[in-house]
Amino acid sequence: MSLGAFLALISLTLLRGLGIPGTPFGPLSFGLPMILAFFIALLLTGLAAIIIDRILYLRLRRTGPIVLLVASIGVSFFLRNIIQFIWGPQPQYYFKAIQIARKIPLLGIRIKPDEVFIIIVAALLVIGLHFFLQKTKTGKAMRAASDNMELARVSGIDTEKVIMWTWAIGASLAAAGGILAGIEDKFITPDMGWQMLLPIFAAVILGGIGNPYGAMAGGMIIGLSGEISTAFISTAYKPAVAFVIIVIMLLIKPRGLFGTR
Amino acid sequence: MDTLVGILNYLVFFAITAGIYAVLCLGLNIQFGYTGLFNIGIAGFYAVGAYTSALLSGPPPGPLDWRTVGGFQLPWVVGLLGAIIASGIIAFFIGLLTLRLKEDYLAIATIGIAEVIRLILKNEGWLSNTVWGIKHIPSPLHQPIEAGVSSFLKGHPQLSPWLIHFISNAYNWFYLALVLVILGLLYWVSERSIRSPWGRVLRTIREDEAIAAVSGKNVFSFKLQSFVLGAMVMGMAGSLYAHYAKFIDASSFEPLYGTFLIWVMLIAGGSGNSKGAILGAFLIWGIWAGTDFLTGYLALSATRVASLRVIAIAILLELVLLLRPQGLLGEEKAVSKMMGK
Amino acid sequence: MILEARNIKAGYGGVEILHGISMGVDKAEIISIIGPNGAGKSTLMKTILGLLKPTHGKIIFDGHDITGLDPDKIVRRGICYVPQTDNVFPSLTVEENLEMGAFIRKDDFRGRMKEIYGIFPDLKEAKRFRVRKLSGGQRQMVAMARALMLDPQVLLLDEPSMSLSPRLVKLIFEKIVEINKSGVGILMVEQNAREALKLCHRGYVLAMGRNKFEDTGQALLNNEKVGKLYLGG
Amino acid sequence: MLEVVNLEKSFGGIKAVDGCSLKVKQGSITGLIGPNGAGKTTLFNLITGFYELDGGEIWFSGEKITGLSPHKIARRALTRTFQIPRELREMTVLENLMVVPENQMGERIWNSFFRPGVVRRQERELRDEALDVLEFVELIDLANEYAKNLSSGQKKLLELARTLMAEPKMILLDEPGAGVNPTLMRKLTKNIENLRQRGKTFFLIEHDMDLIMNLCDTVIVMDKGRQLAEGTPDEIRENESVLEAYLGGR
Repeated sequence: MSLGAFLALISLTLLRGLGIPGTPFGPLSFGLPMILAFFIALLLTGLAAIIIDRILYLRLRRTGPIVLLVASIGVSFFLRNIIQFIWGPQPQYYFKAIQIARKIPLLGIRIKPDEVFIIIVAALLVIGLHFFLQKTKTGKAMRAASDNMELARVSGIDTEKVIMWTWAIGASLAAAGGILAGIEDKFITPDMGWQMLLPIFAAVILGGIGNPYGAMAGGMIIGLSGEISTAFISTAYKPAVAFVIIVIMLLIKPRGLFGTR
Repeated sequence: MDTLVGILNYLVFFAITAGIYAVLCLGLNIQFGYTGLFNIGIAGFYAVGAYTSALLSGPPPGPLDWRTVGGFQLPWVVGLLGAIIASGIIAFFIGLLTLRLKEDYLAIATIGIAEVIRLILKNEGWLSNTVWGIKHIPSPLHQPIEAGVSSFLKGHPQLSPWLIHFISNAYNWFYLALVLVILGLLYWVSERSIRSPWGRVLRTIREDEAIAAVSGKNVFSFKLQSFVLGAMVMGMAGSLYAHYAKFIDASSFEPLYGTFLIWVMLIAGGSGNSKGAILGAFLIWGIWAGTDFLTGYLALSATRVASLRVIAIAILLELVLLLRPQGLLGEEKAVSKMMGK
Repeated sequence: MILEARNIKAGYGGVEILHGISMGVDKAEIISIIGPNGAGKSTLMKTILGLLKPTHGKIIFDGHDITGLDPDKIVRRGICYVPQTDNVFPSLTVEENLEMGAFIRKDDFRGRMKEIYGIFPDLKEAKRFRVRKLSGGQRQMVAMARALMLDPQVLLLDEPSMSLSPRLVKLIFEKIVEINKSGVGILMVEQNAREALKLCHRGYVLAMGRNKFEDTGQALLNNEKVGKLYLGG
Repeated sequence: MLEVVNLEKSFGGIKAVDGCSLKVKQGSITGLIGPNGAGKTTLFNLITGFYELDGGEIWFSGEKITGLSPHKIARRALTRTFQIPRELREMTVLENLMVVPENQMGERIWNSFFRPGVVRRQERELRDEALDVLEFVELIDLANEYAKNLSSGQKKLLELARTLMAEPKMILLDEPGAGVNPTLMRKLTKNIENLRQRGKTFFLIEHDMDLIMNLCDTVIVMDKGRQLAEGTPDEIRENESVLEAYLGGR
């Protein structure tokens, strides 16, 4: 996620360098370079994930899940510190313009144009993922492989390729998350991924592991409850809210709200 | 000669820190190496140990402090016991909650509790004095030893500078001895228990819970025992750290120092092997501390060097996982030592 | 013989389970393999399909040596397989299961799908349902239909009648004959030995990883020794 | 000894065990046969507490054991083997056996420190017992080998050895014969017979009809998740509905 956000920053810088006009679109605080950078970053992050999979996880695939988990913690430290090495720990900015929230006449809420953009992109990604998993051949193969790896193999599905796709898509989505968070907060830091880790776990547990729609719903619930909690307790504890939700969830319904397994 | 003493003094300092890490590794080894419990929130137990000990044996809050509790100035041993108990209690509740479920949940719960503890330490001024931390934590027997050293030096003014330099460091030697004694004790306890029928059940659970269950073992209870014991050892390490560093704040218990390094140490040294845990701690801390000099050579800023070091350690971890997954010292055939030959 | 196994030896993790088994299937044939549990029947199927590499022997398909190829390569050549258990993708719909069967087909497979729905009209009714919701018999049909999507020359069936009621067993066996009539060679492993021997052209009896008997189905049914080996009667 | 009343268990809407009721008499060797997928192994998993049941009751030596966790059932002296052998991979063969007996003194951590003498004595006894068992199953030469290095046949033997280490009243064997060579099989049969004479009860799933016919005094046939027939081996051999379900009719 952090990687994606920073790759977007590189791309953004590069594209600005290439002289692509950075005039903001209408009310948004960014223009074409940001959009292009978004896609390039997604692509590059996906690619990076595939490379890491080929170098590392491929060889560890036969070992237990714990080894994989340790390895992935190692990878996260590795990536985070590469970013930190290049940019340092201080926040980096995509752009510095400050935007003023506008009131939406009918709903009576104030919202920034950038936030509207984020909501639309997030919705598009969700719809896109749904479409991909339900309608495309690779998406279906992915669900098939998650159901039954061996049967997928005897059906002639190249499961290695499916795993690669899974990595690429997972990483790209994480990158998208990072970039959107960067647009919302105006800055990105190397440990933004780490900060989000707990809420993400919480969302997945809440939705039931192995259920993408549950995870989306879980994400909404965790996100909202984190924000709502700030009305009652100090903002500093926003991440802790996710943890409390995990604990409550484990106590009452360990398989998650929509869990099937 | 003076440089030599300087190096020696540095080595003592190095060995104390490595020894504290070795204690943490032994704790993790009980949980993961023996029982297969995946704790990625070591930092949480470490921090609870450190703060508990500091609040029990430390000074009362100063005039400029936010902190309003603690500072009972109890003897160091009480602080140490308090640290052990506090970490154990927290582990008990986490274990109660998650050890019946799939292993991923323990991982998530431990990382969660570690983060929550860190947030509390950062934000709850009445308890932790926030980012200003807790200062002036007394080291055990510090006064008498220092007094002894200074009166000895006063009595022998003719000593050569390097000898004075050496003797002034006596307290660190003492603390090193203390850490090593505790480490040795833990090593003995941990070796003895893994080679006992108790340890055999733990390893059975790690290998196959179903077999443990058909043999009438209460899998949950044994997992809980292992998890709590491991956490208590981590709490002990926290206390050792607090009383040595004399100052603690939340930044000492970040995931990097508090959890990640310890995992690398255990994996590199050899999970399931107490000797491996200790070797891993000294070795990895050696590499870690050794790379400190890079700053001078590479003419890079301190933060960049820090990142570079983490990158190197991360690569090292992946290499160990790929090339020698059992670690430098693999697990030994631990046939019960309780039956003689 | 379109598919032939010659003196196959194979096993798991250094333990040999097949100690030299030979057999063949012709395109117009239904072949039954029977034998006591642990005889190596399922292992043989997995070896033919490349899920397990034989340590000795050859597998010849359509005149080519396919020994040791990966499953997806073998499937491409026209041997499809229905495993004993876990032979469907439960969270996918019936139609998606069939599409997965046709995964490696680059052409339009809708014609083939129509043909298959012709054989299994029940499935056409249920094509939008997730397989998880189907009954055991319907699942078995989905499994077979999935394997037929590639229009294979030989179909390997591992205990197709497993855990089905007698009525469904009859139905499945009828379908097997129907599939065979459409020009697919069938090699099946069955616990339901009598029924299997009745409908097959030839049968093999395996025990302890070796060939014991080989004859036409009827002859094996009448063979006293075979009867004894299987249920003392 | 063991009575199962109306057991039900379904997986994802499919009934694996569907109102199964059966009894195993004390001191008997009861065989459980039936086509694959009849629910035999699922039944074993329900009896030993590995699966939670959807309905029904299980009684063992006069006590209701429905819903108890596996280790509590094991402590009531009801033990089992697994169909696919399971072993403690990174532990030696000897340790694989020594861990089995329940309530060892040394399983309480403090006893190893405060009462080492007692623990030591018990350990020595256990070791000798384990070595005897290994001798019997002909694995004695491998006592100090890691269990993961055993062949699958040897793992099967280890599985059997484990039940011999326990002190059960009743043993559930899931396909004890599969993959065991005939000589050893004879020895095993004899040993089951001996243990029965000493009052143990056996309940075993087996496909090898010879073994069933030789060893069992009662045979229960299961089909589609319930008991189809029960009788002596001879009665079962002649039973039409069994032939229908198991062999597919005449």
